Amino acid sequence: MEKVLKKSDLGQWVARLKDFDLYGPVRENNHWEFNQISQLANFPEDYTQVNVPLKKILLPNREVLFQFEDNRNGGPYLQEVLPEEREVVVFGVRPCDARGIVLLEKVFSSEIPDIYFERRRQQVYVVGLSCYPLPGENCFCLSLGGGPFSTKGMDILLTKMQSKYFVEVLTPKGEKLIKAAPEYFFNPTDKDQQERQQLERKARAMFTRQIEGVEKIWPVLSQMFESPLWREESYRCLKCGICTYLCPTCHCFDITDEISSTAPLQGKRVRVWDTCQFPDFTMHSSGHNPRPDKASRLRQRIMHKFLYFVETFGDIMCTGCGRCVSKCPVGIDIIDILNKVASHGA
Amino acid sequence: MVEVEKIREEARRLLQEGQVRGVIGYVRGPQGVWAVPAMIRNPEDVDRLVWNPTCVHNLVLFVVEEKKEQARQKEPDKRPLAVVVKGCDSRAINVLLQEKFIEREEVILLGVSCENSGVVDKKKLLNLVPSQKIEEIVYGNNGHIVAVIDGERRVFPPEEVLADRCLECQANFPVVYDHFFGEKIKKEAINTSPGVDKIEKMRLEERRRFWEEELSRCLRCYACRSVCPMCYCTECVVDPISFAVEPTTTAEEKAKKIKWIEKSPLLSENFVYHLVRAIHLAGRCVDCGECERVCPEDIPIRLLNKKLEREAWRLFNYVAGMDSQAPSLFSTFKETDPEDFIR
Amino acid sequence: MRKKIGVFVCHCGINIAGTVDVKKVAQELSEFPGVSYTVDYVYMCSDPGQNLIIQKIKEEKLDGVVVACCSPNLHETTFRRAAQSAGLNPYECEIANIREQCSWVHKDKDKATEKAIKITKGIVEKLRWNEPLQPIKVPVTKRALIIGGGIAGIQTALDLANSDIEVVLVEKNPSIGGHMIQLSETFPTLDCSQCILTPKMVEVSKHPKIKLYTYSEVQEVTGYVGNFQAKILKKPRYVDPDKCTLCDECTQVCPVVVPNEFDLGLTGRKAIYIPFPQAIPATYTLDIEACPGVLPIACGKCWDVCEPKAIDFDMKPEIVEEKVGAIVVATGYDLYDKKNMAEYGYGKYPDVLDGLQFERLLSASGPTRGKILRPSDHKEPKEIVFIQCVGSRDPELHNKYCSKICCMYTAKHAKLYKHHVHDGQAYVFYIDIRAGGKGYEEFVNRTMEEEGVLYLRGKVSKVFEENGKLVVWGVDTLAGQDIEIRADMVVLAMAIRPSSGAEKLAKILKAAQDTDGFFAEAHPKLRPVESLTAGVFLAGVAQAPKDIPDTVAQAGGAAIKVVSILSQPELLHSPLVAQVNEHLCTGCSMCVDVCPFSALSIVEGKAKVNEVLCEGCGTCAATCLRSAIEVKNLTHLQVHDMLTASLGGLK
Amino acid sequence: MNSEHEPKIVAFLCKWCSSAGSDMAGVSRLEYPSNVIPITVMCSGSVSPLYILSAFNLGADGVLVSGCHPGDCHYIKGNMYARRRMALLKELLPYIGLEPERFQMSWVSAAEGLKFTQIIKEFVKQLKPLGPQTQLRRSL
Repeated sequence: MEKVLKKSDLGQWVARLKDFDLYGPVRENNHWEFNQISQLANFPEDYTQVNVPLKKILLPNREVLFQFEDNRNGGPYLQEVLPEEREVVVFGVRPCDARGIVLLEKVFSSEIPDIYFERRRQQVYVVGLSCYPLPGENCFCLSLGGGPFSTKGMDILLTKMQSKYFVEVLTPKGEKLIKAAPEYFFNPTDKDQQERQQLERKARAMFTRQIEGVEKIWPVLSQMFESPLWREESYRCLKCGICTYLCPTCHCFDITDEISSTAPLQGKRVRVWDTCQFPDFTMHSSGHNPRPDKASRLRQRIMHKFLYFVETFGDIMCTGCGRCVSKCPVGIDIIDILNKVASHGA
Repeated sequence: MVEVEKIREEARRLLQEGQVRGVIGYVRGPQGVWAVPAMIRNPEDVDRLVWNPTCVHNLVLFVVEEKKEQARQKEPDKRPLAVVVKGCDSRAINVLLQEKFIEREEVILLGVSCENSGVVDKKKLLNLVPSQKIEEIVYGNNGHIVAVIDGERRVFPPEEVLADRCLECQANFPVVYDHFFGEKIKKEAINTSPGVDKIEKMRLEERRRFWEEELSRCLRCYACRSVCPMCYCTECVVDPISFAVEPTTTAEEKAKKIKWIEKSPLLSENFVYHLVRAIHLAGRCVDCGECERVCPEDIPIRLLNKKLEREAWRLFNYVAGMDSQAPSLFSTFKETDPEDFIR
Repeated sequence: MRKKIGVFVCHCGINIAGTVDVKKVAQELSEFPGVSYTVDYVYMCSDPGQNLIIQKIKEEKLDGVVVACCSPNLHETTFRRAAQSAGLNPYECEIANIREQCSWVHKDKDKATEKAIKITKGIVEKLRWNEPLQPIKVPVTKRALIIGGGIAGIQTALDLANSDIEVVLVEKNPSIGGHMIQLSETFPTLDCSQCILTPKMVEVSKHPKIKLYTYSEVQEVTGYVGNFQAKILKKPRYVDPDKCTLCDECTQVCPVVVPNEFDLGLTGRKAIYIPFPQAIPATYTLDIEACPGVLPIACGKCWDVCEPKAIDFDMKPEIVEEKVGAIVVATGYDLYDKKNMAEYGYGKYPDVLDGLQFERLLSASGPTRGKILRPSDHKEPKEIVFIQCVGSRDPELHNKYCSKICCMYTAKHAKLYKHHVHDGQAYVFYIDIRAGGKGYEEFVNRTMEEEGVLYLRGKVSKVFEENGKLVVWGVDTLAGQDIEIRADMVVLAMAIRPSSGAEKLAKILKAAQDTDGFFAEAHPKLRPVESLTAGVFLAGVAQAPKDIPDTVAQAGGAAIKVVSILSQPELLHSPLVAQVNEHLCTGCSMCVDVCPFSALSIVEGKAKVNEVLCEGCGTCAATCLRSAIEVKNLTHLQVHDMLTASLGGLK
Repeated sequence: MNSEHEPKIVAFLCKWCSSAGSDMAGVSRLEYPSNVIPITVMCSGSVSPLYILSAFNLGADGVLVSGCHPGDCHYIKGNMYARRRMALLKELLPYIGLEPERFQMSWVSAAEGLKFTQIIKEFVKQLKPLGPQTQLRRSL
């Protein structure tokens, strides 16, 4: 279903979504974050991309899995803790981040679904915002089958036009949101359609960063385990977690017990973010570390995204959002690395 | 003015003569103008070396990494490392010398003066010239920064684009070096930390609210810790597992690892993490400002270190990194140390 | 494997049980993880109480014991012994102090009980990680170093040597004998000081087990209890004692006269001199400060007349090293500096003397051959004033402490004065008479009653000279009137101060001084002859003012303390010392810098603990940024877990 | 309501002076509030700032570090190092918004049982109106 919404009506519509918790881009210091909002009159002109992607809501940094208590009489006592029931609408999700959800679903909603992710996923309504102009100087979604107007993972995609939003309603969840205030939504005219198509064409032409021949990458990668490239490219790596923590698809976690009392023993088992870039991520109890250096950890990040994930799920675990490139304190550049990989195959 | 060709010449000579096993310097990065750290091992690569206002990184971190790497080698290359150091970086070298982490002979210091300027805060510059393509960033006159954008030179005064740490810096040339490039121009800092002033003027509840807002965003990506050349401990007190493990280490010994804080980025845990870090850096932090620069969440971490820097000076007349022979802040005392806070 | 811990809660009669619900403490602890047995009992430290612990350790196969009772200072040793006798390592027994720090200071029973539970849980957590430890064994050098050759040093040396222990005795002056050899007669029996001391001095010089270094100073001491190395500087005396025949020709020809220290400046001596006729070693010393020059060109008269050619101008300072297992500090005292007592004219008027000068006047070998004569005009003083507490007991202006010996020697001085000058009148100004000692009170009373010495309670404000008399202004606080005495001589009972070299020596030995500068004893009551540094003991006035009998007694005590160390095949040192985790240590040496005992060093890039020197204070542990050094059985982990337990969780 | 709050205080007492001083308070039967849990350490010099931060993290409302008076340290100078470390921590904690009353240091000799009780009384009195310490306290 396609609709248009007057720019001035955006706030009216959002005001009708009283039953939902609303999230939208909020400026914090020097960047944008998805924070809870009470209203949304418009998307600011300088809104680019949030710092921490949507996974902060779907796969929070700390997820309580269950509580435990060593009850002396009744033995150990466990109680499952599920995410609270609340429907959440997130506005301004960029196509790359929405595609991230689709990739996360492959991991957490496949054969053995993760109930915590599932519940949060079901409760999240994604209202996207297409990218014109491009939000970042390192956007490269186009090289990975995405695009500035991609609708994957979204319930609604908004496109900011001259005086209206072009509204693509993509799922029943999207329809439900429209129904909250149907009087503000009109059928698009041909002119609206053209304007939208034109914006998409212009946006697609704006990309400066791209991977040449992404299809070549995974067969080449499988031959590059021992390549000196990893050592060269990782030399300046800091071993921090920025690239993975800000990635819309990275989802590795650690599970830890948080003890609130030792007598009687009480606490919570929680799932917290972890990353393959931390030296202790693969540390064995014996002290042996199969990924002992920065080279093997960088290799893991690239291989996981462009080889292992492809082998397991048939898709590349990267949406081309460019965060890891822009936010890396030492300029490690996945686009540059992938182009080097691709040229190895040439 | 620092002539990059002179740095290259020296680097080339050191490499050709086999005096060093490598030169740690700045090269142009994959995203165009922004420099990145690199290790140059061959004389033919020295032309990649650059020196410009985007050379923000404290390369002493890589001296630390190299030291650890060599310690793991069966046959370590004992030749020294050449490293390009700015004023703040050289003070970091002094702290490492003071703490006997490195010996003076292990490094050949190619000192560069920041002269009347400093390094660029990328975020500040990109706020002024958001989406345009910057082709080059160079030093202009009187500490000004020149950005070439679409072939056009745009001149920015230092206060608009320099990193805060540089605006507040009082020692903008190396205090220890083997070769020196540029001029020793003593710069007058207007205020060593307006940020600390601001917090000190706040009421207690305001300070708490300020830090709660800032630290609640901490993701615990540990970029601040990873980038710091002073955080060279084998194992950090906040690490959940023990790195000091060998095949002979018993389960009981492993169980002795203390969980000082939770791994979760809870506000309380973030507070303790950053406070521990600040205390551990007291008298050691040279204000290279890298922790704050790398923070993906723009948390003003420097303000914690700056506060302790201020207090170390006020209470003990101590400045970090000025003297590699002096005892560390906490490994000495004076009879006259203040104690009016003690009952 | 988790330890099985037993918790024994003591009632201490009603001392604990009156305020703390001991049953509840035992009950709560029984549910605490790792605690497998709890019991409460009326008196844990009693024999049945200890037997209960022993029995339960065996029956319940306990790996550790927490006794919740009084302060560990009282019964930690008791309970550790009990645990040991049940086969447990003593370090697997810990005390939770629920009396001094809980039941005795709180009244609300519920709150006190709650606190007692937290304290005890904290100690259980600590004990959980305690390691069984064995005392550290240290080999012992069976020799002792005694610093100071006065009566304290002499007595210690003889007691030790007679116990078959080799002694190195170091005296900074040319002869041993100290202040005692300067005295005339000693209270309260009036035996002749020289008569009783000289035989001991001779014995020292002849004893095969005593190595005597006079005119020498200890320069450096390294090592630790059982194994000290001392560097001793032998100052050149420019006279070879072996060749010297004591003919005294040299002093006859020496043209230089300087004040004689032995007579406290009442007489002079030559630049080459023997301090006093009975000096040990019996030989001359050339005072290089006073001698116009060692070169014969400058003078050389003594060298010319010395027939045995005992004088050697080329003698050089020499440093000798001695290995010893224990050290006794017997450095004695100096009189309080006369410049501090200007209001009494001390140092200004020749007839204002201090007690030691008066001793010399009384001495048959003294400057007046035992006659009491005024230094100014050699007339017999007919009126003499003794002032006590000069510079002592005066916290505002001088020393706050009591110099202890003055009351007695003043009484002695007054008495002896009357024996010499039968028609003279002696006055004594005093604050209190402190005559606590065997026969002391009687001695003072006899002085007052039999000799007619007039004791005036009060202070003297001023002494000044007028018409050849010393006018003493004072006040008699008992009569409540001002007093003026026109005296011929005034004798000041000057305060005694730690010997001038004490501060330097304290640094060399790393032994603490008290606020007055005397060497600090390890415990004021229970360890009065031990310093705070293991293996360093104290004898005589070096520790605090005391008279000869006390000094001799303390010297004997110090000797037996030394024997108790040196008689062991090896020493046992507390194993609660720092340990280094080499994986984490980066060799920054901050711990080395802060260690108060120089117990740490960097060896091959890692910190290394000298376990014998380490006292386990843990300053290194708090300084280390990497948690790479910790004190055994009080590790960061233990403190963390104690915190967790005593804060009782985050609910 | 705040005045009802019973603050939890951890006191790190050096074994030789301050712990002995608190024993002295006991021997003298000097009463003081039971809010303080003593942890005896060998020397105030062994108290790492980490202990204090951890105490707050584990739920303490106040932390006291007490050692021997200058010059009286059983270990000669451990308390001097403690003084330096704690001086900085004392500045840092209020800087992030923690009430300065919550962290205190004192010199208490073995003879100063009375001083010890006065310090504790005063500490508890100061903390009561502040209510629970939540800033650094771990909230799970």
